Amino acid sequence: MTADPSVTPSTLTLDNVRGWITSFHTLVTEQKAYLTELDSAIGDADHGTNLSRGMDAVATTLDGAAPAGIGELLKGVGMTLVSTVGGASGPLYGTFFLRFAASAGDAGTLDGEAVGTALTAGLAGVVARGKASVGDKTMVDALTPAVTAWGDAIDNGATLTDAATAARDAARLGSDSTMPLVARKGRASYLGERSAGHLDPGSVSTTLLFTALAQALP
Amino acid sequence: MTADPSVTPSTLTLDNVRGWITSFHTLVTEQKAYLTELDSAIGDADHGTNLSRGMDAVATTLDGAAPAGIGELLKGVGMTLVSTVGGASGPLYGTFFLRFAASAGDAGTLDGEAVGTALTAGLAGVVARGKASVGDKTMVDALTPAVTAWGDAIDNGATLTDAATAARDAARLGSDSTMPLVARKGRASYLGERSAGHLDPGSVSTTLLFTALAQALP
Amino acid sequence: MKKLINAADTVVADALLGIDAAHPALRVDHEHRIIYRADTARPNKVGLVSGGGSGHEPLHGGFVGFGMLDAACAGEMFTSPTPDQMFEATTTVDRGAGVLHIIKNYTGDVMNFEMAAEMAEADTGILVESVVTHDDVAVQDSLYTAGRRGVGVTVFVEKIAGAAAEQGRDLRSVAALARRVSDSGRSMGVALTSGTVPAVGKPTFDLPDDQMELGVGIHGEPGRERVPLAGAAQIADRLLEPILADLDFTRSGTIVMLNGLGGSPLIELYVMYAEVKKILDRAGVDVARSLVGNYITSLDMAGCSVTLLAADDELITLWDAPVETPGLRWGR
Amino acid sequence: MKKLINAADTVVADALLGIDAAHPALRVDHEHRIIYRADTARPNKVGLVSGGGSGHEPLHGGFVGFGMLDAACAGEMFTSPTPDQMFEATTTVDRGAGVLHIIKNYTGDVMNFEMAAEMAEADTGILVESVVTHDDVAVQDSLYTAGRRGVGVTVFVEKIAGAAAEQGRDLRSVAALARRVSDSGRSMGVALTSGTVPAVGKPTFDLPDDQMELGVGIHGEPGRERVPLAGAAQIADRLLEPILADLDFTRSGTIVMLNGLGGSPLIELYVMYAEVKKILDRAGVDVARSLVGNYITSLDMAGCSVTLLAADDELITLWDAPVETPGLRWGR
Ligand SMILES: Nc1ncnc2c1ncn2[C@@H]1O[C@H](COP(=O)(O)OP(=O)(O)O)[C@@H](O)[C@H]1O
Ligand SMILES: Nc1ncnc2c1ncn2[C@@H]1O[C@H](COP(=O)(O)OP(=O)(O)O)[C@@H](O)[C@H]1O
Ligand SMILES: [Mg+2]
Ligand SMILES: [Mg+2]
Ligand SMILES: [Mg+2]
Ligand SMILES: [Mg+2]
Repeated sequence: MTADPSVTPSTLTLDNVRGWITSFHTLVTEQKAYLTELDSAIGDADHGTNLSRGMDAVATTLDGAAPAGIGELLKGVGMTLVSTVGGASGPLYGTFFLRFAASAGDAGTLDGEAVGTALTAGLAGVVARGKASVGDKTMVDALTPAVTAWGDAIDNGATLTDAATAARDAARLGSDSTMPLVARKGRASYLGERSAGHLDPGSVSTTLLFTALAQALP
Repeated sequence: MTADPSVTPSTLTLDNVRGWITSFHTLVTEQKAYLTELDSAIGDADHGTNLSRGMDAVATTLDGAAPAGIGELLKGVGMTLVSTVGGASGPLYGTFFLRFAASAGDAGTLDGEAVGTALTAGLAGVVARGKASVGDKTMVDALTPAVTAWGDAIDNGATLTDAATAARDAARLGSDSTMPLVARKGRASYLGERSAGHLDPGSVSTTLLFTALAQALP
Repeated sequence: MKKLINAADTVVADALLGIDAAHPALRVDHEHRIIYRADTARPNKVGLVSGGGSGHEPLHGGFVGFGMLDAACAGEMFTSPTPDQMFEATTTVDRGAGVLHIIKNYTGDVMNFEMAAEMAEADTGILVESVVTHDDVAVQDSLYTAGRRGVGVTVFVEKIAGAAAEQGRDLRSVAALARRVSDSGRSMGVALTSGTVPAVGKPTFDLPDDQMELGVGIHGEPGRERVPLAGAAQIADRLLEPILADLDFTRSGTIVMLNGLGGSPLIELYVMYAEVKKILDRAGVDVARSLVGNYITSLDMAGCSVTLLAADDELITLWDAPVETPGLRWGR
Repeated sequence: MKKLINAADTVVADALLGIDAAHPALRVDHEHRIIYRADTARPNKVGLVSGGGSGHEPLHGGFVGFGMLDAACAGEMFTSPTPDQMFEATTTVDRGAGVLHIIKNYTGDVMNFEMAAEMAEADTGILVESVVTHDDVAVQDSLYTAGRRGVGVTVFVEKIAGAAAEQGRDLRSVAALARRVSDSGRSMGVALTSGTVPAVGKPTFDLPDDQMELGVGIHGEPGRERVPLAGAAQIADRLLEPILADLDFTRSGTIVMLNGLGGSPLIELYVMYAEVKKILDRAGVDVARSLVGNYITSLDMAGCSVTLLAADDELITLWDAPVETPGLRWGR
């Protein structure tokens, strides 16, 4: 991370994006066992293993790569996730980054609005792929409010840092809201009523994604 | 059992033989778990199950049967054991009774010497079938001294009752002597040195056989 | 955890080495973790590609060969393979007649195969059709959920669609047939113990010594209910009751599979099959063909599942057609 | 104890019902507990009869059929069948050319088969020859002991002698061939856990979580030594070392069987086979044919065994000959 922490950024730079991915990798590594534990309650006990396998591969790919723009960088992230994670989260996180990348194009920096547009594109990709709505007890329950919170903050003139913090908090609230829900999508849905009373693992990893973004925009 | 206990018998009658088999059945049933436990230490944990399955079948067969002589009765016992026990002990106990029966022929009673001849024939059958010698840690280690003790007692003018007691005691001593031995025949031989320190299960059931004979000749 | 493995994270790669070494009729692409037929199918044969998480052997790799699959993609343990694997397999087996993807209904599998199909059609123009199996009656079916899990009927789909492809039918016809098979099968399983995923190192779920999990999934997903351990006859009853309630199996012949989940010995599977057969006889179900053994497993889970397929003469003829794979072989 | 059974004392009878129901090509005599081919072998074919304690499925009943056994006698769990069973089977399958008894070397099996042969020859004049397999290198061989246990090579003997009988060879020639196969095979097994005999209700032996039993027998007989649990590569090494030290396998082709003991899933058997193959390659052993799966099991014991057969062209040709049984099938 070469971003100068003393300056409040007004755009998301290539370095910020690299920092975002690096922080996400660190957080996923730290929380790997926890994510898997959550998945063992209502899934198949592999969400942490899956995502950390993918982010390890992303780190290896990024190491030494010199992408020209944000789009190129995040396309690499998305493709790596798609080809190494498997399971449900692979195509979903992969699609999120691929759509984000396509929206970012070859820009070297993105302003708050452009980031909002890219996040929205990522969310749309996840929904198109997984066909989940808010309330189905999936990562969409964290992703949707986070993307909305970012947009609202930017519309209200917030800094990128504040927008990221708001998105992170919204993701966490959204994730917490999955606790009482009965799952309607993904593996947890096989449990019916018995899926209630547990956090959705994918919504927790999505919170990590926005925690990482906030860390990269100090 | 219709033998009159107040009379010291000088011959083994058909009723005595029936009593012998009945007592053996009772003893095997009582000691079933113990025999299997002995077999689980150095065999495959089925000697009690095998023998009690066989003696149950013998009891069913004998029930209501009216064999004309000792030979006919014990031939039935031997054939039933052969066709219901399986494993090593089935052919061995089966052969023992079949040879005893052949020696007894259609006699209705046997004197001490004739019993000795029949026991010797039974032992010879076991040895011919299993090719074990004394010291190989098998039922032969109990059977051989028991048969010898019977013969010696009769030669010395003992009553059948005393001969049976002597045979029983000799069987028990022979069985005890298997404890330190390394098995050279049967399943226990696979253990090599590790078979030492355990009683041979078949020698213990053979002691029951002579205990039953002593009980039938009170 | 006691397993015949080198390390938790090399199990899939190591097993693929073993499959490669054991079966000269198969060819393994270790980089992409794809099991292929070693021979080349003839031009214009529709290609059949399946795949899924590992840990269900012989499914799917054991069903690659003449008369069944052309390729199977192996995912991580209990984790769907990735789209690049299915893309690679699809482009490799296409002989000009297009490729059928056979997918068990799990969100991950469906999405990964979907991306692969999009890639294949966009990048290469290869026609791809897919069939998603969804036969597990333990799961409530509804438009608002992920639907039923795909389990045992997948074996029937792979065999019967494989026979049709071998006969030279075109992609649409093979896909339609595969969907018909998929729709005509129902399954239900029971676990006596949980399997252990090597990377996790302990059983996926705890099951008391006196209980069993009725309606368990092949990844150890909890089932319909946890009930007291029962005898084979009662277990057979509780497996068949929801199957027979869900579909009428008295109107045609039925192909039955009594499948072991990996940790139960064959003698127990035969005991179970005897009970299943008694119930089917009483229910007027005519068993035309049967399979007893381990076909779609869940690592070392003790337990079994039953799959019934309502099979008309066409399906039975295709079932009887020659097949030569490690897992199913007859007629050659 | 968690098992798919009705009651401990009905397992064998119930499983025979299941085998009967599952395999129309077999016929089961439930009174004598004998599994026969449903079709009649042609006149003058030498009959092949085997049998042994139950709990080792698919051995022996799963190897009854064209090109292999004519009959298999099922004993109680882990207990030799009785002479009257073998007598019945022998008289039933004799087609005028005599009968070969295939016996695993256990005192009980040998004696029971011996009595059956005496009965058959005395009562009916049927010629009986026998082969006693004794391939388990875990056991020290000597004239003064019961000798080595018969294990995996029995599958090879049944297949190869079965093919020879199907070709019309006479009894002496089939028996000589069977003995040659038996003498050319070596096996060694390892247990990670003990199986549980239903009537006993608890595991036959206790094995700590960090140990394995090297050289275990298929009835749970203790092995050569109890050693710390190791990885697949080291296990393969410790199984093959005594086998390769006992017989030279570099002078002809070799048929290899990597056999599961009942409780280990197929994926682990493939992992083991990969390691076995590496060692054989290094040792200059040319693997002509291979089998990976559950062929001679020990109820639900986790673990595996390796069997190597030194096989010249004649044996390999007979191995490749058509066979149609529940456990092995090819060429038909
Ligand atoms: N249809 C879907 N739409 C959105 N997210 C989903 C969907 N299905 C599953 N997920 C997310 O994926 C997470 C599980 O991921 P993971 O455990 O890696 O995959 P799998 O379920 O294949 O094992 C769930 O917690 C949920 O958040
Ligand atoms: N060759 C033999 N000669 C005499 N007795 C033998 C021989 N082999 C085994 N036995 C006896 O048989 C007993 C075991 O019987 P059992 O457990 O019923 O049969 P199996 O060993 O087949 O399970 C041994 O304890 C031993 O006394
Ligand atoms: Mg998961
Ligand atoms: Mg025994
Ligand atoms: Mg998964
Ligand atoms: Mg025994």
